Amino acid sequence: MNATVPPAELGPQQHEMPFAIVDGEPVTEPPKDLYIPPQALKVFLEAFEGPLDLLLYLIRRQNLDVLDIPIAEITRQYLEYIDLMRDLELELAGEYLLMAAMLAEIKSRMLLPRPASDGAEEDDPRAELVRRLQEYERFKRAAEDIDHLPRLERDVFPGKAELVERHVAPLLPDVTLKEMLLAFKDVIQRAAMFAHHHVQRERLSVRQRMSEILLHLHGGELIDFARLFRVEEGRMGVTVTFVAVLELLREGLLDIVQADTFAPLHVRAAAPRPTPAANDDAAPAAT
Amino acid sequence: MDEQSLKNVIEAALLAAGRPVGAAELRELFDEFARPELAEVERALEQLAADYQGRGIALKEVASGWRIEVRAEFSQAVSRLWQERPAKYSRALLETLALIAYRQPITRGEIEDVRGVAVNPNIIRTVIERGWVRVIGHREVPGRPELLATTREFLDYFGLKTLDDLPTLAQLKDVETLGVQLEFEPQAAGPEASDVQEAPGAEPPAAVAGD
Amino acid sequence: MDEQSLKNVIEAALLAAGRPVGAAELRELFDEFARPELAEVERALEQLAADYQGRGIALKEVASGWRIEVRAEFSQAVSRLWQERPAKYSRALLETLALIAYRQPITRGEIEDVRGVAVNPNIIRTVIERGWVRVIGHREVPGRPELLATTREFLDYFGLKTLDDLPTLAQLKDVETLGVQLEFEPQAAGPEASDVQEAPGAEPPAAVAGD
Repeated sequence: MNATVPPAELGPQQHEMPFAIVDGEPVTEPPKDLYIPPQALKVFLEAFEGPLDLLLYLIRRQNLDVLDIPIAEITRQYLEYIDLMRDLELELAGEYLLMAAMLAEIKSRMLLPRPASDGAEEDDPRAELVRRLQEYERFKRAAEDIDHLPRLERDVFPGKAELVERHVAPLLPDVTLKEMLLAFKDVIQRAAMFAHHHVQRERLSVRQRMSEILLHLHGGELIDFARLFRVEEGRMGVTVTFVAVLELLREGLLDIVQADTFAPLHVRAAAPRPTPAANDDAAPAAT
Repeated sequence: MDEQSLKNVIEAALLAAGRPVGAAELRELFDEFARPELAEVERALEQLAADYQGRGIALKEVASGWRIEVRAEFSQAVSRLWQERPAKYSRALLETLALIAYRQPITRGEIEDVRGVAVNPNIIRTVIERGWVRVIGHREVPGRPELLATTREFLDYFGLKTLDDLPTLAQLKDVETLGVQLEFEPQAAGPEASDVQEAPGAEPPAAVAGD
Repeated sequence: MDEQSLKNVIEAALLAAGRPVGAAELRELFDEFARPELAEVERALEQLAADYQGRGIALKEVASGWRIEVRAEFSQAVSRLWQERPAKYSRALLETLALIAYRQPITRGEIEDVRGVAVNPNIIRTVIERGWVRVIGHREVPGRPELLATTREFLDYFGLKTLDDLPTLAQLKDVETLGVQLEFEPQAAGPEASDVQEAPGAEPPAAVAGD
């Protein structure tokens, strides 16, 4: 920084002006005639994070405690900085002016003589300001602390290894029984099948047994009819099997074979029926 | 610089880089006064590769330098980190599955008759691949359509002992309230849970059926 | 599964994941029949951490799980792999972040009350886009302002396991003692004390003016 003649408009405040680091060293004792380029001043003033930050700076600069602010002096200095910001045409947030008004109010209240009787109970007019300053300072410190934490990208580098081949076996969706039942209820309602009450009474174990018997006969061989029944299932099981066989017969899915009168009954899956030569006819006619 | 520190810096750099790094570039990471010779870097790389024997990772030289990779034998397990949450099954699939359960043995044409729309063959394939449905025969009509039925796995998945544990159509009318009651049921003890009878609409066990 | 294989899969997974992985998720990487107990996974992690002693990398637990990172002593050398300087965050952003971290859930208005200035909406947007902060609800007052809170990614980014690991917030001094003149800060005794003395709370530190 070059020492030159101070510009006239900055003259009166000049001894108050702080300024930036020179060659990494903070300059604490500015020569009286040192010229501060307005840009540097601007950078300095812009660095304040609002009126509380500026006030804290003014207090700390004089090694004063937040708990005992010489309010008249601090108010004077604060207003000087506000004027400086205006002169430099910095965007001055409304909060700065609000704070100026608050300081002026505190100052005037402190000048008033306190009534002797209830003076002990009366709050110090600075109390609210002190509370806010302390509160702000805590978080200003906390922000610095967070900034000092070792963090990713700047201080901490996580290790990564290349996964050359990724085999992602997709997980299969889960289904709840309730979901399926709701879907079934809808489809049945659409098909108006609730009207058929014989369907309501149908035992699903018959259907299950039908599937089991058909699976059993899938190979195409003849099976002894009696072997379809299991005594250990009791009368109910036998009945279910019998109804299932009848139902399979009715649906044409099963043939019962008897070689001779009184010969054992055999069952087998229904044999393919002669189909028309033109298989195309077998396709369901689309309409 | 001793060998261990050299290896340490190289290991740290290769793991942090997220890309292959050449020996010359690795050398540049060291302060000038402590910069190793290229041959030393290469020797350290060889030692690192040897250290990784029998470990989950390996050091490999590719075109643009050295990189640390997951060993192929572990890629299967590691890949599970990216397993996506599955999409839900479609309404059409659930309806088809329910119809097979309630009306088995049933053909695709019969399902279509009830649903009033064509059944996408992918749906049938999906439920068969899932192990819930299988072809148990053919209906002896023109075209010999496949007869579909549910499997033992289907019952297991939904925590049912038999198809009779499914609610009747009459009970189904109240399936919403049925479901509300079920949510307060204590979790069934296991796949063979014997209390399924009391809870015909019991939620299936959380576990995905083995695949 | 033997201990070495367990360690190998865990090491491979942590290095492949590109994010911290929790012990429970690591356990899920194993086939059901070979799945270790959670305690075994935790023991393997401990052993892995011990294996890394004297090496270029370290195992660290953060909020969303475990990650392998370059040991602090090597980060300077490793940082030479990248040309660009890492992003710096403004004081306004850090103060806003500090308020959200220590005072969550908090509204923008409450942040403004403490800081004494309006919060630039870009700052909120930035911390949300970085995944450090999210809206977790609304305060039921006129205008229903958004309630902001930090995420696990915030903790991960700053190497913390829980919010309790944040540096302790300075104590408020008793306003009752108002009027008692104190010469110096009592907390100026710590290791950071020297900076504080030179520029007692004065930011920017560059600017210390004499009267």
